[in-house]
Amino acid sequence: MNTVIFRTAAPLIVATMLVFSVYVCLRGHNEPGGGFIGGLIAAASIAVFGMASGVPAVRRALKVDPLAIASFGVLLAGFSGLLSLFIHAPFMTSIWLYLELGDTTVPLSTPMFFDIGVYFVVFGTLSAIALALESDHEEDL
Amino acid sequence: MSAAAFVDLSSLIALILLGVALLVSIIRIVIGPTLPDRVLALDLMTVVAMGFIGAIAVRTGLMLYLDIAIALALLGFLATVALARYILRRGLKTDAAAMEAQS
Amino acid sequence: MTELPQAMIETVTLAADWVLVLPIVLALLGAAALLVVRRSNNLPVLGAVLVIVAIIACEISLLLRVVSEGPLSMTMGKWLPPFGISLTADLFGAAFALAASVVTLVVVLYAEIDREGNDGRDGFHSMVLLLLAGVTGSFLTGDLFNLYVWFEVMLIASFGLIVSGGSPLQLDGAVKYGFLNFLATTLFLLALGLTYGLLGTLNMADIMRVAPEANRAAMTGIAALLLLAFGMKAAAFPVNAWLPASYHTPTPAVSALFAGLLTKVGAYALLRSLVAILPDSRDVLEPVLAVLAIATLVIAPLGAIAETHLRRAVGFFVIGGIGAILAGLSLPNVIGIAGAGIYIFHAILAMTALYMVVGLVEARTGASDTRQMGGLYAASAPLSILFFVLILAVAGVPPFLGFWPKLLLLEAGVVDAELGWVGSAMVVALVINAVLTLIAGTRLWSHIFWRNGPEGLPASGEPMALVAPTPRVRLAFGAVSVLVLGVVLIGLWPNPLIEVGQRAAADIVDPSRYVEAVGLAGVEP
Amino acid sequence: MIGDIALCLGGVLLILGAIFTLLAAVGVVRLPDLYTRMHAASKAGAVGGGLVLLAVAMVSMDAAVVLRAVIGVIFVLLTTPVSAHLLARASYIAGYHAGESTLRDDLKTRLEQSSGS
Amino acid sequence: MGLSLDASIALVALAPFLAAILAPFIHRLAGSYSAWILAIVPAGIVMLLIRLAEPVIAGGTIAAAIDWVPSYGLTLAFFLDGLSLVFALTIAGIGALIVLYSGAYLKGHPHQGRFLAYLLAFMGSMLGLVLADNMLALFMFWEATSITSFLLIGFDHNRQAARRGAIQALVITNIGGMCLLVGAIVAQHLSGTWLLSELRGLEGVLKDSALYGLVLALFIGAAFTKSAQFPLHFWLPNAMEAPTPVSAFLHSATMVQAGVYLLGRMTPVLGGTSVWTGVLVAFGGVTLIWGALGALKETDLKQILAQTTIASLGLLVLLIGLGSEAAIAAMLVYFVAHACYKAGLFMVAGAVDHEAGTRDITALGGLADKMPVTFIGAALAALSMVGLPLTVGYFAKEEMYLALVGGDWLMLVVLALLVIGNALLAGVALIVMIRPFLGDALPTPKSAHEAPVAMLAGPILLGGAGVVAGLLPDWLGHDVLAPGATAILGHAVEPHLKLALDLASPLIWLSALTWLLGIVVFRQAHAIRTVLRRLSAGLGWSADTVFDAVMFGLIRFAATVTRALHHGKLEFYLVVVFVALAVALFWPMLALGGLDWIVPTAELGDWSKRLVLPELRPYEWGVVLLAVLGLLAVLIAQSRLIAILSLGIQGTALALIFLLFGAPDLAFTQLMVEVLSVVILTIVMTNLRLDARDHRPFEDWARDGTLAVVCGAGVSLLLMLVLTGTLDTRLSDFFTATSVPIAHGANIVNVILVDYRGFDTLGEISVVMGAGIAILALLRRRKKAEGAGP
Amino acid sequence: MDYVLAALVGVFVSLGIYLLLSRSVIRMLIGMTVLGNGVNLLIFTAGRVTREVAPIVPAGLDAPAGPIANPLPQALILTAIVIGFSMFSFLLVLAFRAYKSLDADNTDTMRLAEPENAPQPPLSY
Amino acid sequence: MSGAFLVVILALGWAGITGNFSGLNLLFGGLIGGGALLILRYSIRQQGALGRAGRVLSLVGLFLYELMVSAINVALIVLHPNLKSALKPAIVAVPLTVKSDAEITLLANMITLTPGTLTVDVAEDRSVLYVHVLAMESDTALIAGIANGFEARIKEVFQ
Ligand code: NA
Ligand code: NA
Repeated sequence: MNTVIFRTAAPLIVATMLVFSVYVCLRGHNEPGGGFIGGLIAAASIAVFGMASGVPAVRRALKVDPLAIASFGVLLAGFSGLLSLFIHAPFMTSIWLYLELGDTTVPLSTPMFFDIGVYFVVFGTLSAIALALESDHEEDL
Repeated sequence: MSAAAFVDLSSLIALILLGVALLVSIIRIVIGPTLPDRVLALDLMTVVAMGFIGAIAVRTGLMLYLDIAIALALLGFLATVALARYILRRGLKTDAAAMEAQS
Repeated sequence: MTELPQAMIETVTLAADWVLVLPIVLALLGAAALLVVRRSNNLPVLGAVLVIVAIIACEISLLLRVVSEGPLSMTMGKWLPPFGISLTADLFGAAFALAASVVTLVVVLYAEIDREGNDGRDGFHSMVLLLLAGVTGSFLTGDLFNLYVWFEVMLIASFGLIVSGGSPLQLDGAVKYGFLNFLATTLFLLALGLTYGLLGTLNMADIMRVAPEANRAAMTGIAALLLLAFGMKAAAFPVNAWLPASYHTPTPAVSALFAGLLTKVGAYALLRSLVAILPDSRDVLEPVLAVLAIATLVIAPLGAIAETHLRRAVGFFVIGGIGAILAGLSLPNVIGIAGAGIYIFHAILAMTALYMVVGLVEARTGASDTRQMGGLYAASAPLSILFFVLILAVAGVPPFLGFWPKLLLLEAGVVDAELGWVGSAMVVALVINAVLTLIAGTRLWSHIFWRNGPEGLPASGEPMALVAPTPRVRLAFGAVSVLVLGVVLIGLWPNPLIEVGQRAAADIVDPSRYVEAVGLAGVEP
Repeated sequence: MIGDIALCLGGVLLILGAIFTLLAAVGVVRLPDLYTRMHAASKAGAVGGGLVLLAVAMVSMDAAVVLRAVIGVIFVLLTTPVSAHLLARASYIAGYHAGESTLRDDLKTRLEQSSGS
Repeated sequence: MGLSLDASIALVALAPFLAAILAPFIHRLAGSYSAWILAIVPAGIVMLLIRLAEPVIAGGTIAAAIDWVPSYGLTLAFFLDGLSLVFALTIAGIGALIVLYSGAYLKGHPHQGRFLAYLLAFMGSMLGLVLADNMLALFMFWEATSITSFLLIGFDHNRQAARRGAIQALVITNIGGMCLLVGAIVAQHLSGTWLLSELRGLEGVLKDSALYGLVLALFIGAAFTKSAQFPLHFWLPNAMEAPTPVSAFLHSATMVQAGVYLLGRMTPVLGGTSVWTGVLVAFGGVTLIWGALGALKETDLKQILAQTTIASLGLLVLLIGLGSEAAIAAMLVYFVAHACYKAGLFMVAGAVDHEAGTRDITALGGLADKMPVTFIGAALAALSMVGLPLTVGYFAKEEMYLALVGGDWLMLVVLALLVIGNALLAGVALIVMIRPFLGDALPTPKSAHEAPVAMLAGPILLGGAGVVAGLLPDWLGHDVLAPGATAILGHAVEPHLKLALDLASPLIWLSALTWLLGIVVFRQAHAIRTVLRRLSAGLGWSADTVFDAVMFGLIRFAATVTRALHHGKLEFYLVVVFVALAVALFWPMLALGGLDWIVPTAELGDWSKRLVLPELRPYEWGVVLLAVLGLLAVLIAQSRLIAILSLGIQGTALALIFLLFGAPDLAFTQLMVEVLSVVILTIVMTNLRLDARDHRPFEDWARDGTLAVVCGAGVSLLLMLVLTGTLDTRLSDFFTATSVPIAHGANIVNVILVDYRGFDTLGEISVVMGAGIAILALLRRRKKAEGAGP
Repeated sequence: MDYVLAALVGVFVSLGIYLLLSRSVIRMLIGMTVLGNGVNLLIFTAGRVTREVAPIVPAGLDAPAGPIANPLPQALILTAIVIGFSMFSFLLVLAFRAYKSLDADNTDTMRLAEPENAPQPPLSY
Repeated sequence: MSGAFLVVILALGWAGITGNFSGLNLLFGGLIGGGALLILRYSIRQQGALGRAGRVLSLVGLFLYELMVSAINVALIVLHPNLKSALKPAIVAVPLTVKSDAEITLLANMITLTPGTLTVDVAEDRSVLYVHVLAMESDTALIAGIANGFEARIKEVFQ
């Protein structure tokens, strides 16, 4: 798959997919999408990247162990549920916080962090799998 | 006929056309004869499905379906690349018989 | 603005109630955290032990709560039932969860035996905690779909554990294990979809309320599907093939963990779904359950007699135990349910311990086939004692733990015998099972321990050479000894267990306290 | 009024897109060999898919949707030729040669030369 | 001692277990002297029992109960009455001697400590058994005797014969144990009590019940297996593989007598019926003759004694079956006599074996010179066995004849049987006494000399006891017989033993006849042996060979069944699952009228109306058609990769269905997942070198297809059945109403995922993470495993 | 239309089962996917089907104006899809590794854990 | 420089697709774009400035026109009753004068999307583009058409 055309076009494609994935994740609470689909698209972009540039290049680019990203996702999701311990409510009771930043109000909520956790889990895991399947020689998995 | 009604009608027509296109494109997936033919047809089918989703978006007025179509294009690309890689490495071996029949 | 039910606003959750959810969450978070440090030498095992100890602490306090106050429930996100997901612990659930954690702790220590060949980087401890999370979730959840999720958590963790090591043998076992178990959960999902379509709810307590009014044929069909799905998970005859095909392939530590936890969750799900939630359907399915129980009871020990691969043979003991549990389920009285529940508890401890002892036997003899074994009786009295005690416990010989559930089951059979053929048939099957199990067990004992060495080694000659125990093996030995001691001591003083078992069974048969704890008591159906 | 025009335009674009897509499908079935079929799939497909996306943009009359649709079109136009190229190249190198009716094949000559030398 | 009575009685049952636990450690410290130390325990128990005996002899019962499992109504209740006292004293007394004997017999054996532990544990089990008031406790001690005897019989574990003997004994007695357990449960179910002492007062509760036959069968089954009644007797001779002290202990007064004890114990509640008498007398009689003849067939001292034990057990059972006062009295006296002489003779046999190196009576002779003390012990015991006056054996014989004399013709037949049996046993006794010790000295493997004191104490003391008891008939009658018989029969029994050689009484003539026949048997022993051996060879099989045939048959059968069910073909396992699925789907529907909705009825209307082509629009039909075509494409795909490609069709179609029916999130996810599935399938296939084509054998497709279609149809029908009802939409209504105002999300599906049912999602992402770990575990090992391989 | 979908569920399930019985691990995986899809469609159908109205509350409203598609089954299916996909991925890689190690795609020849000619158990004690 | 430029483009794109051009959202879009580019930092080489809007637009215009023509062309061929006579397929080597990756890629893609041509491969030395032609009349005309059309415009844009 090592052709000039693919190699050159790939970064553009991958960047588009990544941005799109974040978008899909964040607006999931109000429209179709969400963490899972977002993470899936992000992982797909990693797969495209890997096919175009090879696995070592992707690993170098990611820096972090993909499974650690997944682990971070679970921790994020779990802790966002644990927060409700402090409001004397059951596990995973949502907490909403509205940040006033200048003219815009940014809603922060535990479900949002939860969904972001989902995003990271899916992204990390599927990237790990894709890269592991792609890699042709022993890698530090 | 109002514009809305026209859009409604045109989306119905489009859906039917696209439905036919879906069915037509699977002919090639089924009959092949070679693997690249099938891959090509599958790639086409994702495009058709994308159009189908777009048409539903128009029909229902839910523009958010657009994103599904775009995402399909994104992943369809990945699928085609993966299949092309398969063809590059394994292709002809799985198709020797089909090729003989063709030539 | 839509008004929330007043209860949802006013309910204040005590921090103490969190002992219900913390075991699951701690296990999950622990699994995630250990994944990051999986390359470290000692952090994973230390972390795992710490997390499990914390979980055990929570579960002890949970069990005490349930014993003193009755079933405890917490609904996630404050969306009171039936809208949110309820975790509900009754006595069985709490006791099983505790037993599962204890067993897991022991296995984690025992697994250090394999550390030489396993640098931990494949995330063993993460998967163990994930498995524990799945098992605990299954024991504590009060929502049928949530049960499916925990089943899958358990399943994926077991996938990881069964292949870790990656020998061809394991892969072969894993293919069968994987397909059949995934199929089982898929069938469960199918039943779930139909349940929702029929009843419009997923909360177990809610299902109890509405199920009696549903279409009887459909409800029974769904119950039959659940029976099939959970029966597969529990390894009931005839859908048990995955167990002997795979349990002997991973490392002994993993085998032990599986033997103690996996099938028991299936059995528990049967108990919960067929007896507590859908008692009407259970009545219709009773003959089927009875036939399955009898077949499992009679056929499983035959496998243990026939097998020469030690861990495969032991796998059939596990299946035989499932037969006993099914027997309890098919006897519609409190004693039978209590027997089944106590048997689950017994099996969690005893089957795990048995596999661990078998692992030590393999480590000492360097063989996995009984035909290549021998000489252990003379070489190691402690190992002999552990094995002998466990064989007796599994065969239900007093005064070890395994006797008490058998006693209850026999009594339940005798009590039920007046009502139909099921009771008497069950008594006969239980007796046959006991005798066959003892035959299989003594044959193993005779071949592995008493005999000098492999078949053909002259009786007068030197016993076969054994592998000297390493310090890690000694640690493992200590770990399993604790478990066996439990089997002995609880067997000698079973009163608390039987009391809990009887009360728990009463709550299963008459789930009004359970429903009340969930908070659905006043809701109109 | 402008809204109606946009709506009608959208409807037309939608039907056009559908027709092109259908034609692409027909082409893939009718054309004689792999490489000729690729023409149909890539061009008509890209145009058909793109037109439908534009139709959505027209009907929505929402800047955000229009922008997304345009990005989608650009993405389609970006990926379709790349995937066509990858598929064609892979097929060719794997040994799926063009049909008998092909008049001339410079790539074949080239590959034969490089393998011969 | 300041122990209370009930504490003492518990101590009697539990002290041996403590001693057993300590035995290996004591042995480590004290070597073979440990036997002297450990023998203190049974000796102390004897003292304790004697102290307790007084009130019991006076007709009282000492009871003690420890609350054990109150939630199950289970107390560890012990009681000491005349019957238990006789048994307990015998057990502890002989036990003390045996422990002592073992110290010498196994001197220097590396596992002597283990042996002593087993022996003491066995003794504790026996004592517990005879003292237990609670039927469950009785059962537990009963099983404990089986287990400990298993370990004892298999003590010489290197030899297959010992292992076989142990397994055989355990299997047979365990079957009996299960009978006892079920019998006890049924008895409790009928009577409402676990306590034998209470049950005894409820005489009719079992006998008048419809389940009497069952209960009787269960208890008799338990007793017969334990007490080696024909045809379940064969395990006993094989148990002779055990070291001699074990044989001496187990087969004189203990393990095998447990069955006799049980029958005695159950006499008040089960006995006295014609079935009881008939079964016990018939089986006891056959066992008596069979065992006695068996003894004559053997030349090995231990085997001879084992066979006589079988005979004696038959005799005891027969006497219990008769059930009259005299018969019970005879049974008790015979029990004591047998315990003394048989234990003594076994110890003698062990001493001979130990010193001379063989136990074959044809290879032994004239040992009396070299082992005079042993000979005295043997002679005392054998004379008691013959039943000479002045020995306790005499009274045993007298009493049993007394019980039958003057009865109807059936009783006379039994009497004849007894005379023959006793005569045969007398002959055997003479053989055992005379053959090894008198006559010409024969060369033996070891040069024989007198056995050590510890090994002599047993025979001499027991033989002596037999004579002493024989000299004190009043004491025997008053202190042993009366309380024992009272306990069995439930009413006071007068002691009436006295040595009255009255020539007018038929008893003396019967005794004389017995002795005479005994002498004939002794003289013709060789001829009888030859005939018996020829007969048994002619028979070609015995219960013992049948056992092997059954065991091996069971193993083969087990292997056949297991191989048939678990032969490793995943496809077969799946077929089983799907057959079960088909049954699960159709059986309830057919049984409960789940398909009635198909049949047209007045109120539901014609089903063609209900299933009239639903108002699907053309493009919707197109998508449904697409799904079906996609599935067909997968079905007919010639290669795996084509199947994978076709998989994309049905996935896309499914996504479009979701989209058409208002599920954009689902469609979105389904599409993404479907495409990604195709992608990773392709990536994996890229790295595999698979044959292009694959097809199942032709003969399977019809079976598989039928099964698949049946299951599919079942799922569809069940789903349609569910759809005939209306859905309760409480949950969704709630979600819809609160999603925006309270959960602050417009996409209700997403809100369910991250809030209402976020807990599911937490589990779900754990599954995803778990898949990542599991897959890496799979892939990471690949290189290592392949690198390590050749 | 429920009944058409219910029938379609049967087709999915049938094909899934047929493929699961095919002995080729890759085909079995495809069968598992198809079966899973059938089950998902079943849950969807069991939640009753409405046409085209997504369960999304239009901007500015507190609740949807009219009837909407049942959101709960959709959420359940989403969870099931994700889980099913995870399982599928694992089984696929397992099949891959099994093929590499055992040199077989045919389950009939995968007999390492349960060998075909396992010796008879010894007839001894 | 081009990195910063791309971040701005991506931020604007973000604002566009989310439909919210507030400063905060733009900042957020920039962050996401930056993150994406961080991942791709090794792959993005110096690319020629894309600033010459006019030339770009002219190129885009040409391309869109050709695309429409191409699509209609293919449609006509597909519907042609006698396919055999309408088709004259060939694979032609087209010599390249553009050299950079970006130029070659752009050219190849445009060729694929325009009438009757489809890029199959690029020679390893980047001197030749192998183009599949649907209905070849004359190879010189084809090569000249490409050289004077897209290739020339692309060169202008990338100068
Ligand atoms: Na969503
Ligand atoms: Na979501």
